Amino acid sequence: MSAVSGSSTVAADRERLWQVLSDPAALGATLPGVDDVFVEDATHFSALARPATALGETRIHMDFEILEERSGEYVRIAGSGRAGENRVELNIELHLADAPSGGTAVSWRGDLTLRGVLNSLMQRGASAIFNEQVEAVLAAGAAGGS
Amino acid sequence: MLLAPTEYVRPGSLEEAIDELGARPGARVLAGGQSLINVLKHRAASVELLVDVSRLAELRSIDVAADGSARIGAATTYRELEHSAPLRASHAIIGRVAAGTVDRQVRARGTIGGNACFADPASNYPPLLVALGAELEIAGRGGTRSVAAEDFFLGLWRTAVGPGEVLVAIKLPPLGGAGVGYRSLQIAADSWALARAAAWVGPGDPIDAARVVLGCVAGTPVRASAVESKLIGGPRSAQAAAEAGALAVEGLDPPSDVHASGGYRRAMAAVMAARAVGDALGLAEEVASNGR
Amino acid sequence: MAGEGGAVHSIEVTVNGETHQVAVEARRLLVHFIRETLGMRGTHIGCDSGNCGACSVICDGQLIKSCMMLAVAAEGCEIETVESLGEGADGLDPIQAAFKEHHGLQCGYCTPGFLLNAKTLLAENPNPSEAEIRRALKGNLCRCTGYVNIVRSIEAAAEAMR
Amino acid sequence: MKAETTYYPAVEQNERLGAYSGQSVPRVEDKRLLKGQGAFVDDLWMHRQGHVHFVRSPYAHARIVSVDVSRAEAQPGVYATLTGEEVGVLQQPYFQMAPEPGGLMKDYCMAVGKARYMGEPVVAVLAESAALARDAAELIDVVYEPLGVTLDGVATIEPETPVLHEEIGSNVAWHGVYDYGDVDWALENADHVVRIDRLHFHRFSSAPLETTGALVNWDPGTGEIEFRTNNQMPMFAAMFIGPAIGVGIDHMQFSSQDIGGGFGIKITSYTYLTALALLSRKAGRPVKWSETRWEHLAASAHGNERTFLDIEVPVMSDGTILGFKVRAFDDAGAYLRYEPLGAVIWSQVVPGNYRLKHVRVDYTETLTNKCPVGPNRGYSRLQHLWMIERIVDIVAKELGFDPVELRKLNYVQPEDYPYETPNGCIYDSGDYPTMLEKALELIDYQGARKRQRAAAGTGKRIGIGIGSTLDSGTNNFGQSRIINSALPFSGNGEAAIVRLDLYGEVTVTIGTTPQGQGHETTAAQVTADILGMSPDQVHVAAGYNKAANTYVGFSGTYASQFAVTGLGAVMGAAEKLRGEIIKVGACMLGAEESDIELADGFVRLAANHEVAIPFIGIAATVFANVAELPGELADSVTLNCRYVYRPPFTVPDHETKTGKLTLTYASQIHAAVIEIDEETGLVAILDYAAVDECGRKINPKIVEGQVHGATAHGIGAALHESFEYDSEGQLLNATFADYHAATALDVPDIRYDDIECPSPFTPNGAKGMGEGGGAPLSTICSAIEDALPEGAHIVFDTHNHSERVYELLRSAAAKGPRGVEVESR
Repeated sequence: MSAVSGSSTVAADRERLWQVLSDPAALGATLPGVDDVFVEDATHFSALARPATALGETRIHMDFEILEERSGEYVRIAGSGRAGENRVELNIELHLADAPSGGTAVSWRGDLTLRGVLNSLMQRGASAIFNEQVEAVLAAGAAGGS
Repeated sequence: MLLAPTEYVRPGSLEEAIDELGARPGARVLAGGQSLINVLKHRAASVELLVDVSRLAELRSIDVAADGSARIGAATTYRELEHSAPLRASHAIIGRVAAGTVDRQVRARGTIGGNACFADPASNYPPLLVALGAELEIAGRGGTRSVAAEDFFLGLWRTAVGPGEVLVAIKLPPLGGAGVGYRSLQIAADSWALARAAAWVGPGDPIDAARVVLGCVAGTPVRASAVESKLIGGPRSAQAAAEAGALAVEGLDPPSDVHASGGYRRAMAAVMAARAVGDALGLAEEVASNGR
Repeated sequence: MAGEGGAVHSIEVTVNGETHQVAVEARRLLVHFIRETLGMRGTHIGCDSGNCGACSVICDGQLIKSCMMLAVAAEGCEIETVESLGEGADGLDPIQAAFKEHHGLQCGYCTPGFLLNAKTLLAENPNPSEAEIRRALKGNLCRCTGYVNIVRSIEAAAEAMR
Repeated sequence: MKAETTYYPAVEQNERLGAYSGQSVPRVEDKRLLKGQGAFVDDLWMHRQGHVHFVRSPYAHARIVSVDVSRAEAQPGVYATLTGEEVGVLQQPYFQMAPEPGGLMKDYCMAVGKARYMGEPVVAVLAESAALARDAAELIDVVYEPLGVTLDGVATIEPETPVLHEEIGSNVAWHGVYDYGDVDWALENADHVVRIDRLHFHRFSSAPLETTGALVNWDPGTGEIEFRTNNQMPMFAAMFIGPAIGVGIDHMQFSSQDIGGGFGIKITSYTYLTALALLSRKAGRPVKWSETRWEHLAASAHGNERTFLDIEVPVMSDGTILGFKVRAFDDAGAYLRYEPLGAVIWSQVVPGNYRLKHVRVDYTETLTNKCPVGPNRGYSRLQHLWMIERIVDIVAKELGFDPVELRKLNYVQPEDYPYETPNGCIYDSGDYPTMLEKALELIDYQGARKRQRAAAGTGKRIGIGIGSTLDSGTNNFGQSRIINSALPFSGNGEAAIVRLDLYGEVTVTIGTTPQGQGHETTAAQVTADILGMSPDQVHVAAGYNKAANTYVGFSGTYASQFAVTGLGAVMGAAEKLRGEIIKVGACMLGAEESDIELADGFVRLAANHEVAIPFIGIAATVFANVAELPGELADSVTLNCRYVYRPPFTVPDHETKTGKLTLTYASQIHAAVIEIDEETGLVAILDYAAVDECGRKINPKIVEGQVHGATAHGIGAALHESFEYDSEGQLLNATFADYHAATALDVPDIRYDDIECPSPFTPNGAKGMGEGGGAPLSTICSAIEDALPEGAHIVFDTHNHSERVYELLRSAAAKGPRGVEVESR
């Protein structure tokens, strides 16, 4: 298990960003390396994530559940999925706030767990790759929202 | 040991390679394969199309100019770096690091471009290239562009080489009279480095220029600016080198893994930094094996 | 050999002087090509991460690990395996003879890689020091001998070949 | 000699050994291995074979909710799958050696119901190629319900921890108290009592370069199962597999030729062999499996991890160590695959190399969500021996004794042999003080002490270490009764056949499974001596083949015993054949048997060498011209002589936990000089010496090679080889990229010397050897301890990578607890 956290400020204003972030289908369409987004209901959706690095793509089938949300400011999501014979588990919360200099300040914190040989191979990198994915999601959200 | 199905092509020219890469987002460059093939064997990642650039003449030359600057083709192997006489004259450190990299088998196939593009925090060349002020030449459909080493490494296993692009060459400015130090620490002979440090110090006395860069302590090489500004204008002394250590790791919070806690990695980065600066100042020199 | 799926390429590779024109899947590793496709079993597999060197072969004169090279990438290459060492079915070359005389092998699983390593080393450096030999052997793991007798064997082979 | 009379029936030393036995005869195995002509299991194939891939649990502990193989089975080229659910029906749980409650464990060849360690096989896929099998495996949907994990070998017995095996009801596999002498009296009456809080022996594996593999065919016509495998104790495997799948031993065939190292790790592969057999029957095809390195590191077997708590050591003012008292927790991992034998094997060496009289070990074998343990070079003894060496060094340091003198004072002395230990084991012979002297000479002990003083203040610290260990060999399986009085095991043995073939060729078959120890060579050496010929005239069949009828229940290669049991059997068979040859020869030459001698492959008159018959003449007569012989002679010879060597063991006592647990006690005294870099904690070995004693050596070069190998394993484990799990029970070094197997740059040149103290208890004076007792673990720890500054914490772990040494160096300044206390009266 490795801790993940980060923060970034995106151009889009908070309400618009939230709108996009809280609409997985729309988000999925704009996201690089994410396909087959399927929205089951208001709190459940799944996607095929393909985080890309210089070494290729790792295909991860993820199921997400929105555990808690306060519109426009906070969301807590649990995800579980598989990459080949390995398993991926994820718990993350995002906080949104108006950035003083305009746009939205987003911070996130949570934990990521890989299980299987992938954990041994990726121990030096899993959380870094995850944080980059979150930034990609926010960027896409901002793009979709601006 | 068994890769997922993939496709392979060995283009005859750089242009063809760029076309192949541009045509398929799932395509990746295959050079020596000494890192990539292992990742694919474990199916930690998969690649739709492997574009083998290992034999492209455009990527395999070592040219050292009269002014002492060097241009190294990205597909140049460690072995070729190790044995290049011109490079030994212009930038001996490149060959020395190559000579200590992994083992003979890997040195026969592994390339400096692959090492840079793999961009693993534990990789040996990234901190050195930043310290030497290298420029990396990237070719794509839009033509060729140069990126400073400092801006090349974006994150773990991610570089400025975008989809459809190929790293073509690494350009090193002349060393002039500058001194270079490179230090690395491993638990065992064939293991990932726990900490690396590269230092480049100008010839002046007092010190007129310095670059100190750490590896293994974050997703990308970390420039120890505090050390650099402390060194510049100061004496070429053992004390200066010793003080560089603690300063180099100020504010750093390196990751932990099975081989070392973040705290130990941080302490070792300081030790390596002090020693590398000492080497660059010509106070001591060690040619050590530098692991994977 | 069974089909494995994925793109297939026809390649020409020369192994121990014999040229083979074979169709191989793009994903096939050179070591599997040698062991399975060509049925030459002297080249071994000891790990899945390119560390152990049991699969070492000589490719165009240089020692490489055949588990980190795709067979398709060996198109047009000259490969030498342990089967190329020594005359005929029973002859031992000076390196093999030295390993036998100095007990440089126990289980023998890693041995082909060490022999080829020694061959390329001595070709480049006919008079290596113990430190140079150990440095050269770094990419080959042996779990039986503790390397002591392997180093002695290579020192003896170097002397015999001078 | 009192040896024979007091402890064992008299043993007749074979007088004929000498011409070749004792010589470093070049190995006959080498040619094929050097030419790439060896036949390792992955080199074998059968017509119509399929390739197996195991889907493994990514969780350390999880209930298997459902398994869906339909998508995988629909793939072209996929022949069959096997799930844990099917295994639960097709297999009976394996026989357990532990008494209840541990013995209630239900162990299967794959995870049934739940997975208990990361990497445990959950589904097997059989396909046309290994690649297709792996492709298909990714399409198998396994739903897991993760369960809490327990990973600490001591804390796992606490009430709140998750239980691995509900049927046992706790994570305690076995518990017993070994109480010899009167340790309470000793602690009350000692001048000093040294108390050590905790010592930890870490997890590692000798990780043979060839992983486990097998080619298995369940023949539907004959109902016979053929196992071509590198398992190193086939008949032990057969005893587990047979009852589990309802097949008689007579219907199981095992064979192997060349095995790429074993070191014990390949003993417990019977679980995989079971799964492969079931899969072969289901698919109606031969099945082939070659374990990948990560599978081997995560899910074959690990060496035992052991924690020692509350050690109390009574010491007299002259330095005499009276004994010790300790609570030991041995972490067996998730299943008992060879355990709890490890809970008794250590008691072969209760006092180590010392005259310790009062010992109490409160021993608990526990279960955790980690890879099951199995025998690993030095099995169970090296943990205990390391603890004793730690005790000796810590006592020396705390009470101010010279570590060399303290050892010499407490060692079992040369005049003490045969030496009876507090638990009734008999040390056959040895001379530890002389070995120590030799080891110290090899590292220039006095010079090293000077270098140590000179290094002060340079940023480098020099440390000098000593490790004294035993390699007890030829074990008495009766010791298993100490942990379970109901077990029907005792004694030991090995079989061999020496035969004169039709044209007079001498052929030897052995029951062992050599993995590089040169059995073909040494068997030829002793046979040649007994039959008066040269080793190259003797053909020793390569490898193991059950069909050769050369095996007993414990046949195999393990536990340092070939030189005694294996060669004992070969010598016995060769003597029988010699007798028959002489009988026939005497008749054919019309001479008395006493006038006959064997030389150069001839039977001849001792008085007149011209009167001779070549072996072909003997063989041709017996096999093809038998009417020439008198009937009673013809009826009394077969020229096909099978002999089973039986060590003279009796059954140990369950109640008192005493008895003769092993026949021979080889010993190793190592010494090392190391240099520690204060800034990094990196340890560099400057000088390393290994002095060996293993009785009479049949082939000195092979012995030296074994010492080198065992030393390298110990050095690697001491400095950079360690299995590390995270808090979720995920193995963090599952490949050789992260598990740092020692390279040629990590192992120094090893200075070797030896002495020879023939064993009075074996027919050839030899002692089993090869395991090495983990001497480097003791030696390196001893050297690090020696290099640490005053007031530093004791060296408490077998594994001392640079970060741990870095912390130990700085513990002195921290002025915290040091892990040791002394009470002096």
